[in-house]
Amino acid sequence: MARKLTMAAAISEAIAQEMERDEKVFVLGEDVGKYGGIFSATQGLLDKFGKERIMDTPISETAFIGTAIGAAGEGLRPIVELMFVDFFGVCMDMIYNHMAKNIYMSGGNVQMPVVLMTAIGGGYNDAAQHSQCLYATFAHMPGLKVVVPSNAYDAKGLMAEAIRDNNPVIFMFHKGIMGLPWMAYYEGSTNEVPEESYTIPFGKANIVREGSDLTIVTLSQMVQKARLAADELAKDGISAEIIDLRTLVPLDSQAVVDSVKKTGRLLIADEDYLNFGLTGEISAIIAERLDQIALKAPIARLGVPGIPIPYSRPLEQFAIPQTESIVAAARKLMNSGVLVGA
Amino acid sequence: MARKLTMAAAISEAIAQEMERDEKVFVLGEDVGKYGGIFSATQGLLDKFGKERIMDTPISETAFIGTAIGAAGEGLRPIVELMFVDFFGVCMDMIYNHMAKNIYMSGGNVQMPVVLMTAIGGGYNDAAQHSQCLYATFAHMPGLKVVVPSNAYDAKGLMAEAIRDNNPVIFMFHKGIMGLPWMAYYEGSTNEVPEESYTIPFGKANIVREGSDLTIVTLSQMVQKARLAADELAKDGISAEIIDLRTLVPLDSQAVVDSVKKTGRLLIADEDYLNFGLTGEISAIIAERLDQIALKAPIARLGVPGIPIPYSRPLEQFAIPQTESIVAAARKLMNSGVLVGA
Amino acid sequence: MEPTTEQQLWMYETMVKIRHYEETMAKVYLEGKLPPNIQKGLAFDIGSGPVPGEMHLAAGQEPVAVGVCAHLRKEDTVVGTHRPHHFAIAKGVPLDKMTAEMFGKVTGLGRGKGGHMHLFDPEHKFSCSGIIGASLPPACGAALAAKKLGKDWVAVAFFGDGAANQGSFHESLNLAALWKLPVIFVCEDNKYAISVEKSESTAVSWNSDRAGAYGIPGVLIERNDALEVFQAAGAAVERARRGDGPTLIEVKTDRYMGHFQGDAEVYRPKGEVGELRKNDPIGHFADYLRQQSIADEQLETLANRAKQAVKEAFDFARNSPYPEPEEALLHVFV
Amino acid sequence: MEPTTEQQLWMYETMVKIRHYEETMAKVYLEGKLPPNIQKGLAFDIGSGPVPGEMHLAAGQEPVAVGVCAHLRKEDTVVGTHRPHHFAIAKGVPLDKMTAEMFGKVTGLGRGKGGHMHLFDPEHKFSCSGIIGASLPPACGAALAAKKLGKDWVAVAFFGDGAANQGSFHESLNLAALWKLPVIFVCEDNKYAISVEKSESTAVSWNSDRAGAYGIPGVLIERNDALEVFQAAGAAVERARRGDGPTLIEVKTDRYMGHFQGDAEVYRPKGEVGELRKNDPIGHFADYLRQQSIADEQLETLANRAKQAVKEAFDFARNSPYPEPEEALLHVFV
Ligand SMILES: Cc1ncc(C[n+]2csc(CCOP(=O)(O)OP(=O)(O)O)c2C)c(N)n1
Ligand SMILES: Cc1ncc(C[n+]2csc(CCOP(=O)(O)OP(=O)(O)O)c2C)c(N)n1
Ligand SMILES: [Mg+2]
Ligand SMILES: [Mg+2]
Repeated sequence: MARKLTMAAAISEAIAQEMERDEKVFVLGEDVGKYGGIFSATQGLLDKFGKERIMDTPISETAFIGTAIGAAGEGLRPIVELMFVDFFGVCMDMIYNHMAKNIYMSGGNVQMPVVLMTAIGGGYNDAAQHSQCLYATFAHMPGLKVVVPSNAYDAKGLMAEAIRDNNPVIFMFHKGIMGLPWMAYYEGSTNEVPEESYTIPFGKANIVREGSDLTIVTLSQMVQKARLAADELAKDGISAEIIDLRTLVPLDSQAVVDSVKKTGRLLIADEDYLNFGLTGEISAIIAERLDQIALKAPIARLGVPGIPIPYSRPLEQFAIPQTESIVAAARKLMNSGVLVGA
Repeated sequence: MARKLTMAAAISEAIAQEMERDEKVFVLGEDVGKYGGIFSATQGLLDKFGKERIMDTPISETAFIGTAIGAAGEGLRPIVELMFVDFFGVCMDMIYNHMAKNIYMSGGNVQMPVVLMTAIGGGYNDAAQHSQCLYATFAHMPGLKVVVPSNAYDAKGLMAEAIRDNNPVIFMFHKGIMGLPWMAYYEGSTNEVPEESYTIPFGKANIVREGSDLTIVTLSQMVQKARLAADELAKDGISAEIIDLRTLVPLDSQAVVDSVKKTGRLLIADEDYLNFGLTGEISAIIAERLDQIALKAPIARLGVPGIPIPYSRPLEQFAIPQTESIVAAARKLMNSGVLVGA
Repeated sequence: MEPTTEQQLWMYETMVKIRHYEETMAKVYLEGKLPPNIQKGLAFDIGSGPVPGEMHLAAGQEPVAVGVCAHLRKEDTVVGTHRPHHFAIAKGVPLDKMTAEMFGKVTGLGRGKGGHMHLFDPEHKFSCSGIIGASLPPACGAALAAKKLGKDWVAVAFFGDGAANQGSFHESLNLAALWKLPVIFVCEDNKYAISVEKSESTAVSWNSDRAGAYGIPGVLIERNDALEVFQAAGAAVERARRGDGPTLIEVKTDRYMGHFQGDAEVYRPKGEVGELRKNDPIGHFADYLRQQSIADEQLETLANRAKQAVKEAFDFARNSPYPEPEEALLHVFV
Repeated sequence: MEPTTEQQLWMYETMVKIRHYEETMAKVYLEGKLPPNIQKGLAFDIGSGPVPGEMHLAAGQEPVAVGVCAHLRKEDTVVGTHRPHHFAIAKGVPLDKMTAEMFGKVTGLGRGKGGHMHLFDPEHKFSCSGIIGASLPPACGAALAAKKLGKDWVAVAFFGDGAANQGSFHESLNLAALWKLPVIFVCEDNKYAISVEKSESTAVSWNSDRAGAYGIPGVLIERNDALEVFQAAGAAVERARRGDGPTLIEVKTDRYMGHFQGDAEVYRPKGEVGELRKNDPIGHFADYLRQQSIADEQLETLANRAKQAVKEAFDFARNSPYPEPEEALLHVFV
């Protein structure tokens, strides 16, 4: 299997294959038709499936996401694109009080087979309203499965899984690893993708690289940065294990626990906001189990430090953790120890 | 100072005093006028200040919160009520992409003296769309100060501080401690409140009770539950220190660190969703400092466990941590130890 | 368009059922909520009694529900509001499971997880939400699905006069009109959004006039009358089934009770409700039926049957068990 | 209403300035973004060059900005969109600081923190946002403030044809009409919302007709003509200053460039832009000025001055320093 695909192409291929399998699947959103999706996630689909199944919408996120909810109630399987996750605020009520809660409030009597697909991430200077990750926000509030792939292979399998799920799934792709011809990206994200359809189960983290000295827990584009960092650390003889969470809900806590048991050191590398988010949750998963896990160093975490994403290049580079930040944090961890309790 | 006030009365008194001090302060929101606010936070204000300054709005949260933003830009100081925090999804864009970010995006060139006041919390069977806390969501995303009082005294001082702040503040009052004549509440929340105006600085946690065996970090109504739990624990000879965070942004990490250094044990008791939220953040603050803090037990945390708030009484009681849950978790902590690293 | 005799009788019985349901609920709701059986210092305890939480009742608003739902089939979708009972009953949601839900019982529509504002009955295609304005978008979705599935099903979104100022109103009407979706948007204008009068919230006198902003028909029903609603809704449903797209209907109706139970209604002129009750739409409809030579005895039989159904539903709910506490952890996902 | 000579000259010079600004930006924006100086495999790199990130230009849409802003004073508020330069320039935002902001320089309006979609100039009462539909609510707030402060200031919310389907449109127009706020809502109808044609997004032909849903005047300007905009806006601003409330104005205008720079415009009929450019509103306005006996030389002087200002602004921006990386941590709060 030598065929390489960009993550964008992998996603649209998964959608196309599911649309062929199941005529209840359709796509709606802004510029998903002729344009093929601003981030190419629906590239080529209009030609293949026509306007009835690839539907451009007005700029009315509340109405069209609510429409997806209502259509799902009738057994259809909508994939609805929210162009940038940053726009969630105009439609969060539909997402969060309805899409995410209707199953629970009905005692499991309704299904909600909706995939909410959205672009995340910064790094190309699109500033505070177009560069956020926000996956921790969706993972915090119950009722949505949260999928955040780091590469084309995973994206295809996770998207197929998402479309077949009878629960609402938010599928968050980082623009910087879509392999778009107009945005710098990380090589590891465009990779070998089988032509045939396959699924990847939710809740299984991927050990991207095995190591013995420290565990780097991460996801999305940051996985690719962590790989570069691990190469760098290897030069110093530091062996980093990289865990790509792939999905936040369900979360593969066991993979994190097992790895940290082995390495004794944990670094969480995140592009979302640092405070009250993913890095805290992963820290807590270990901190709750300190009766079973012997840490050799305090837990370290990287994320956007309590500031909106700034526009200017030097500021944005500073705000978002980079490969070098991971390297530096890992080195620091190797040089610290823990106090021993009574 | 023997006068006791409910938290609702303390809040409306703070607003009234600030409105008298500064004619730029005004209130807008749904049912804040004749009704006096569904949770009485604006009780009596219409009579005192008239329709020009206590403004009932249409059910158009985006428009009227955006109106507060625009008015603040002209130097006014709006207090805008979002009736239940659960409704944030219809207006989060105004709150989050504008109210919270405009200062930063302008490089500090604009001010945003808005207080967004909102009701939080469950316990009276109002189900999944009317019972959430969600403060961690607002604390996760930068740009808002997040104030969550646990009693009338604090509420008055924190509200005055909020109104005088030139930054946006979300002021979140728990319905169950407002002292409303129609909802069961916790005694400790109605307390002595001076008539004269005063402020309480943000970012200073309150040590509600000193103790030596374990630290309970909490806030809002849960503080009152923790006090009852601590009484219970004292009977077993367990001495619990209770920290009322009071504000999440800014967060008084130092108070948490100091206390856990002393007690060696940490229990975080929260009414917000457990995952990816407050309990994780507080855990991380300690886990990051394990080179300075010697834990005697793993960190323990309580919160709503990854489910929407259910309606039925036994279900809701189960979902939301109660006094007994705090007691049980604390006892368990006293009987556990930590593994020692290499 | 005149209702058939069958429809007439159904409308009458259903209105009586709704009224009796709401009045029964108003009483049951108070159980356990008043002194001396509650926390000291309280006048009322919203969290106590067999039916805790908020309670929004629709007594007086029956014509809207029955006038519209008389045209609906089981396959048609109805999305209601925070004040949902009349719509649910008119759509055929079983009273027993619905009531059990409000009692928080495991036999309820949502196994006690949803409660009064969150009634989901996929079999009868009914749902509702406690969020104002939230009924309209999902109704568009149900309508879109009908179109895609090649069915002549319609969807109805009910909402209040207060909701008509929410953004979702505009977005949904535009989308539905643009895509010619088979939806009927029905605005229940009961003059109030909690304490705020329509004139203090709405820049125009009639929401039905807003239909012009979407190029669709807008119909105003100025009387709280089941027959008039029936007629307007009939045309709208036909239009939708034909594939001609949505209609906006506004009905002036009357809220006889507080916004929610326990509302002191300080904002409401004294005597207003008394005046409104003089125009009771159920009495008017009975008069109309009598004019159609329906016998008083038949009306009484129907009314008794309706009341009996309500009684049985409350009995069922009372006698049902609560879910086990640990059930709270189930059903986040299917 | 006819513009005074001073206004006429200002409108002309400002349109030339805007056009030249956008054309200059289009070129500068491409610097550093094309092969071979970017990552291998890319056709274009949005994150490279002196002005990274998205770039939405308004060449062709000058009449909307100048026709409205000709009536405004410094104290009046303007809230723009993601495509903000023409509004900012017409409102008097200093070109140098605005350009420095887009270069990410510390001398920029927001010290480089905001960028092209987030220009804040409290002195000239200008702001904008990258969120569609987000201009309307804050404009209502500025207008409310004017009322409360007893001033005759007005606020203008500009927004696109695409934005007119957002919920915030409805909520804001209702609120402004209800409270008689001195706002002018100006819809720039350039036929597209990114790739989606207005006819595919909007259930009515003219958004100005939606004014009826709020009981306010709605005005349609069918030609991309600064003078016509000036006239309609003049009446609206007067009305607002008088205390008579808001007006909705829709202007048919033309987008000469892609939605953003780099847009391949696959959705746009070939030749469409060429046709549009034949009706260049700046040329038309020059003709009109000539009819008013303004000499060609004077027009040239104005145009040269405008171009010089643009050049100086870009020079200033280029020569300004970047903020220190650690500045990222500042200004979350004042
Ligand atoms: C988005 C949102 N805002 C506010 C509320 C609080 N609320 C509940 S009912 C209500 C009034 C609704 O008025 P209307 O739409 O006229 O319906 P009615 O109660 O009269 O049936 C309000 C403001 C809510 N539930 N959701
Ligand atoms: C809430 C929201 N949804 C979607 C977008 C993405 N977006 C940016 S510009 C645009 C089109 C806007 O069209 P219009 O309002 O007509 O303005 P124009 O670009 O034509 O000036 C869209 C959909 C956004 N920024 N915000
Ligand atoms: Mg109403
Ligand atoms: Mg446009």
